[in-house]
Amino acid sequence: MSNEPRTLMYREALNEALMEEMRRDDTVFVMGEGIAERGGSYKVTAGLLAEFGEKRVIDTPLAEASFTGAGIGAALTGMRPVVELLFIDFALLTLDQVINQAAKLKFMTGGQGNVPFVMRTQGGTGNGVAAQHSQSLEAIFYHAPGLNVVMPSCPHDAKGLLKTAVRHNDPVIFIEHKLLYMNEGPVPTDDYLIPFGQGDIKRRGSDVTLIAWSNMIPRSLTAADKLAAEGINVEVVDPRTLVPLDKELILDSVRRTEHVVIVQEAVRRGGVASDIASIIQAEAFDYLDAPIEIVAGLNTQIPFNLTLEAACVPQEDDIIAAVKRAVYA
Amino acid sequence: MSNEPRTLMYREALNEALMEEMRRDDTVFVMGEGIAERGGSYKVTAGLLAEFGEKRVIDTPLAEASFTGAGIGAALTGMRPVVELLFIDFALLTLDQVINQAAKLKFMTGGQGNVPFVMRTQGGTGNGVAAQHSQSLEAIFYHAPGLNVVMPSCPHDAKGLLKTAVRHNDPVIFIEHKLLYMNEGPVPTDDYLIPFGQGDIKRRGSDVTLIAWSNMIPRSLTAADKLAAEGINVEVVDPRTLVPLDKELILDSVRRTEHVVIVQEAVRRGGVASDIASIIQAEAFDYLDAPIEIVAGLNTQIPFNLTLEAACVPQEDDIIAAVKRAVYA
Amino acid sequence: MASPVTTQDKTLLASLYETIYTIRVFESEGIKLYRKGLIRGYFHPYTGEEAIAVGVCAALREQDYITSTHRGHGHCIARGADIRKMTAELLGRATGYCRGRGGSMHIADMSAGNLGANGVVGAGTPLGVGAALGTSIRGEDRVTACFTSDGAVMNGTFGEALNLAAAWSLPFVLVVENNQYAVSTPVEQTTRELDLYKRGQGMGVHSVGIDGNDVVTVYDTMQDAIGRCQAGEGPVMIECRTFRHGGHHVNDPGLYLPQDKLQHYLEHDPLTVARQYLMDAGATEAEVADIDARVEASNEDAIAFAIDSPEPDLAEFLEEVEANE
Amino acid sequence: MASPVTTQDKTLLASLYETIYTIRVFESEGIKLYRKGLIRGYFHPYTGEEAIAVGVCAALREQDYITSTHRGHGHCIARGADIRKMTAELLGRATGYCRGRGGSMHIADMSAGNLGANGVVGAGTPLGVGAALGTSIRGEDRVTACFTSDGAVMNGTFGEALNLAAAWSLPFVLVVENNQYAVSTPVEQTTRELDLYKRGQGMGVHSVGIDGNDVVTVYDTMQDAIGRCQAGEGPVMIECRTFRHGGHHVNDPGLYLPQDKLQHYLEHDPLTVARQYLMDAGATEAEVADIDARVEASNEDAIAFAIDSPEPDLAEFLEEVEANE
Ligand SMILES: Cc1ncc(C[n+]2csc(CCOP(=O)(O)OP(=O)(O)O)c2C)c(N)n1
Ligand SMILES: Cc1ncc(C[n+]2csc(CCOP(=O)(O)OP(=O)(O)O)c2C)c(N)n1
Ligand SMILES: [Mg+2]
Ligand SMILES: [Mg+2]
Repeated sequence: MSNEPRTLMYREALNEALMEEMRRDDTVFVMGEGIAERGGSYKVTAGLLAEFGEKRVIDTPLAEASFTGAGIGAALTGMRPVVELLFIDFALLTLDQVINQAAKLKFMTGGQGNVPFVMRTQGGTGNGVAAQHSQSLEAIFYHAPGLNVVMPSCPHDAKGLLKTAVRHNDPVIFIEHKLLYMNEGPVPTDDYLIPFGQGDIKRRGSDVTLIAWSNMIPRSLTAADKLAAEGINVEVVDPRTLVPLDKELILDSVRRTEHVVIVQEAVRRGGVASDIASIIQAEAFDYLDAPIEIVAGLNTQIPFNLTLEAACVPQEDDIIAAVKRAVYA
Repeated sequence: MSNEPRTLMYREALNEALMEEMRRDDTVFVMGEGIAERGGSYKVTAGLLAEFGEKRVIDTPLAEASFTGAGIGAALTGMRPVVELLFIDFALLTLDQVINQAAKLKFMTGGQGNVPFVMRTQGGTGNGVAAQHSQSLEAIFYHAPGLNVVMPSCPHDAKGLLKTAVRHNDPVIFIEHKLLYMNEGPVPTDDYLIPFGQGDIKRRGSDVTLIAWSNMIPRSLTAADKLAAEGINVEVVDPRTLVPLDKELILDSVRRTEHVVIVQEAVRRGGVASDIASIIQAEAFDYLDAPIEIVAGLNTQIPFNLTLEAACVPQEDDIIAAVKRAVYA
Repeated sequence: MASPVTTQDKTLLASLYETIYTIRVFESEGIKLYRKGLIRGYFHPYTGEEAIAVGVCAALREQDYITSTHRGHGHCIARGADIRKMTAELLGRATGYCRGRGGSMHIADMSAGNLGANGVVGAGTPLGVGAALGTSIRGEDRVTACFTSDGAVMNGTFGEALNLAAAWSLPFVLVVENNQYAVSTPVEQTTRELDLYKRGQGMGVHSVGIDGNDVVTVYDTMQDAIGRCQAGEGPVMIECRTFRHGGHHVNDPGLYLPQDKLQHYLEHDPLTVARQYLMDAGATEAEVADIDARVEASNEDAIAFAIDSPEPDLAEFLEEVEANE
Repeated sequence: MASPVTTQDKTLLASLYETIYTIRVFESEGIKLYRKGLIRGYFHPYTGEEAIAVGVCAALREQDYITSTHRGHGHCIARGADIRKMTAELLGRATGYCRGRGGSMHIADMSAGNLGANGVVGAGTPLGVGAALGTSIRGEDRVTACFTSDGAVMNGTFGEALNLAAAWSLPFVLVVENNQYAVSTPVEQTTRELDLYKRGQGMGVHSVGIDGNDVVTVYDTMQDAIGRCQAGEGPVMIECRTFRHGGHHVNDPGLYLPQDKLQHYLEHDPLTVARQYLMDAGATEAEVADIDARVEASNEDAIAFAIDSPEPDLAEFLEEVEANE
């Protein structure tokens, strides 16, 4: 079997990951709303019902807190559930189960029970779905000890990270992005895993370190191409997993470039970017030539109108301007 | 009527605030678990039932999401509810109502509806109540646009801020601390309000700016006294409201002292301290002589055993050590 | 079931029919606007379920409140909204109910006591309980009707909120639009007890299951519920059996809907039923045609208004965001 | 109600009595340790409700699961826990079930299929549904019994989780310990329908209300429930009526409990009832005294073990935290 990468869509890569893991291990099962016959809103679970049957591919009632909790309880007793939550916005209904139960059970029981639970969900703005369907809420999970937080930006990472997530023995919040599902990219044919806590340099550069994740990666890469034309070489670092965070990769890059830009779609106040900035300033203080630039969502709910919506999250031009500020400070 | 301050406990100050506001405005009402006859677990609502009757002092069933939602719906239609949630840990059951509804309704309706809703709750560690009753979760609310986040550290602030919260036209998350209720302090006799977004310098000093809130204030003040004996003058800044944040007060102090320590009880990863640090490094970069020191909770769930519990959150010695690191860096 | 008083009230029946047809036209023309790219985001048509909103809202008084759902256009219209401002909102214009901030899933019309649609299934019910609680504290004669759905009945807010209303005897009516599907999932797959109203009975709430496609039945049942609320016997739960005429939202062809069932409900269409009541009460074909023409004209006018309306001003929006910092 | 087979099974009755008495002694001695300052945090005694845990767990098989509540000592003991490790956990010692990390509200004994107490009222029920779902996927003959409370019935997880179990026909038994109070709030104030089991019926779940202070009734009902689960008819809801013998937790004097009701339940004490069954089946006073003595001795031994046990090692704890970064 050759390992020539094929071109797959992000959603196809995710689908392959689930297929392979469900074949490999029959304790893996998936559940969520409309994921069986319908294959999920973004078709990530398409075909699973036909191959694995209704015992392992389960359509749930609209009871987010409890089917999430059921996934956690199943995980605690020997299964490896992958629970799909349609929108990360609805994760707000499940946080007692996720944060007070899944994230704490192993700890509270003194290590008696593991919770190999994966929540797959998707976030971010896209095409006018408005305030209750557009949020970027990774910061909430990031702040809760006991959870792993994964945010892949391309098909390759999506597949390798989802497979790792399924095999992980502690809870994983796997956050996809609604605008990434149709993006294409190379995906190896062979089985592969991407370890948690291992970031990836998506573009090498020497002038400035740009840290981003999820849908801010493609946007930052386009911005970096334009900046290259102006002679600014941007290094684009994708941590891929926010928890655990590949601090070393970030700090190494910062020590080389001495300028930092962090791009996040989530609102500025209290986002993960602030935390990464706080780590950099603590651990690489003497290398910083200029303040860390954070390009982030405005501190607002997301409006319906497309023009207003676009103004609320970082666009290419915002990224370009921030890089210039960082470099020319 | 004289304005000689009396000495009141934090919980008494809160009780007075509720009494006064309920007398002033009969759209104000309180609800929660065991708050009527029983007066609440911390006696903050004691005596309200007798004066205002069961229509305005309501014991609820154990349905956190929905009685919170009911408060929000009442607020949207002309009432001023103060909903008590026994532990901030259980706020995780209510976040759809708080973040997707209360915080967004005014925005999503284009300004048609206001939500003058107050959630009173309490957080923090204290005496072995373990992982599900000890969390400091302000960062979650801090990150959600549309919410005000208030965390008083003394009886004076507790009363003045709660009265402001009740009169505020947008949702307020009012977070008390389980170890503060019995603390005493001076409280004026006259009616007074403390505006949101106005921090307070709890101790003047010239060597280092220490930013803290809630129960980390008394602890930091004791540490500051000890440091003064060693010749280090700590300025202790209490933002009192995290949203809105009194950036100017913080930045002014930092520009004077050029050294910063931030103390938070919440876990280090993704906490509010990181965000404040990110603001300081962005807006006062050239004034900083040393990295900002963050003293925070460990990235862990809170254990039951008291010795382990104490090791998880900042103690006086941790604060003293951090101040020294900041000053002698 | 239908009360003779209602079936003989030609003025009322004409108004019920007119409102049903207004919703029907609003949705079918809205779908066209969506396909042209003029409407973005999610659009969940109410087609086939109109009798519920119309029957319920016709019984409500001016002072009453409603909460709505993600499938909320019908509730909004039945509660008397201006379809110009509704269409403008769907198009994201500055003249819309929410100044382009909300869109279809968040339309509200507070001036008419419509507390708003909701993008989170089930989340409107606690809000409605709160509205009813407020009226009860203030001692006012107001009823709050919460529209909700079969999917929402499986969610925690259903039991919590209805129980609160019951424990506190609030003037609250929970109207469950049981269209038998949550997106592609049939209700048979999500519950054992298909008579959803029995859940209300289990909580000690007066609860009934009715034909949600029969506007007169809905109206009469709602009248009765309001009476119970006024008598302090509230809350009431009304399960209205109905069916969508198409997919879950505009982009869903709804191929999973069983053809025979769909056919049955297409024939037992709320519009046809309402028209028949009106004719039986003595209306002529010409009278009905007049109503139809009026409805169509005003929908055209609403679309023209919306298309001519300006987009929200970006600078103004950014100032608002800044002010809320 | 009580089946003659059970009432004549002296060995079984002796064991039921012994377990009830074990819990009784564990709690009363635990309260003393609490008052001495040896136990910190929250301590919710199970005194007065013992027949529920004991009847349910006696019917369960080795392979079955339980989930517990904030008032969980009784469940843990009835499911066969080692009271040495329990006491050590209450004292926060390294030898406790959770190595001092959990305490009373988080005691778990996974080795016996006890998935743990829970500090969040109602939160254990979805977890239990998940355990039952897992067994159903794997095709195993295992039942999951979830202990829950009257307060939890008013919470969203109740309806959501029981409905999931019903929709999926899981081998799941919901045991509601209706002690008629949530802290100081009587259940009359939080619901209109005092027969909580009717809520289960409203969801199509086989549901019964029984005397929770009669261990034989609980045992027989649970046996029946297990049979239904094995036959694929699950889930089952069992509402057990009971009452606390004191306050909500050790520091609550419980003055709000009506004296007459308390008196009634003090007389209809699960311990007395179990003792009577045992005597009726032919046990002698001496036999019962033997049991009592054994129980008391082993509780003393557990306390001694716990007090002699070391505190958790701080350095080791900090290493674990570091490793989880
Ligand atoms: C809490 C929540 N979960 C999931 C969704 C996604 N979603 C939107 S509508 C819908 C189906 C709702 O079905 P039902 O409640 O029966 O209402 P209907 O669409 O049939 O009117 C789903 C799953 C949501 N909006 N909110
Ligand atoms: C979700 C949640 N809300 C509130 C509490 C605080 N609390 C602990 S026990 C309790 C009363 C519970 O009453 P019930 O459910 O009837 O159980 P009981 O104590 O009577 O066994 C409350 C309110 C909690 N632990 N969890
Ligand atoms: Mg439906
Ligand atoms: Mg109880």
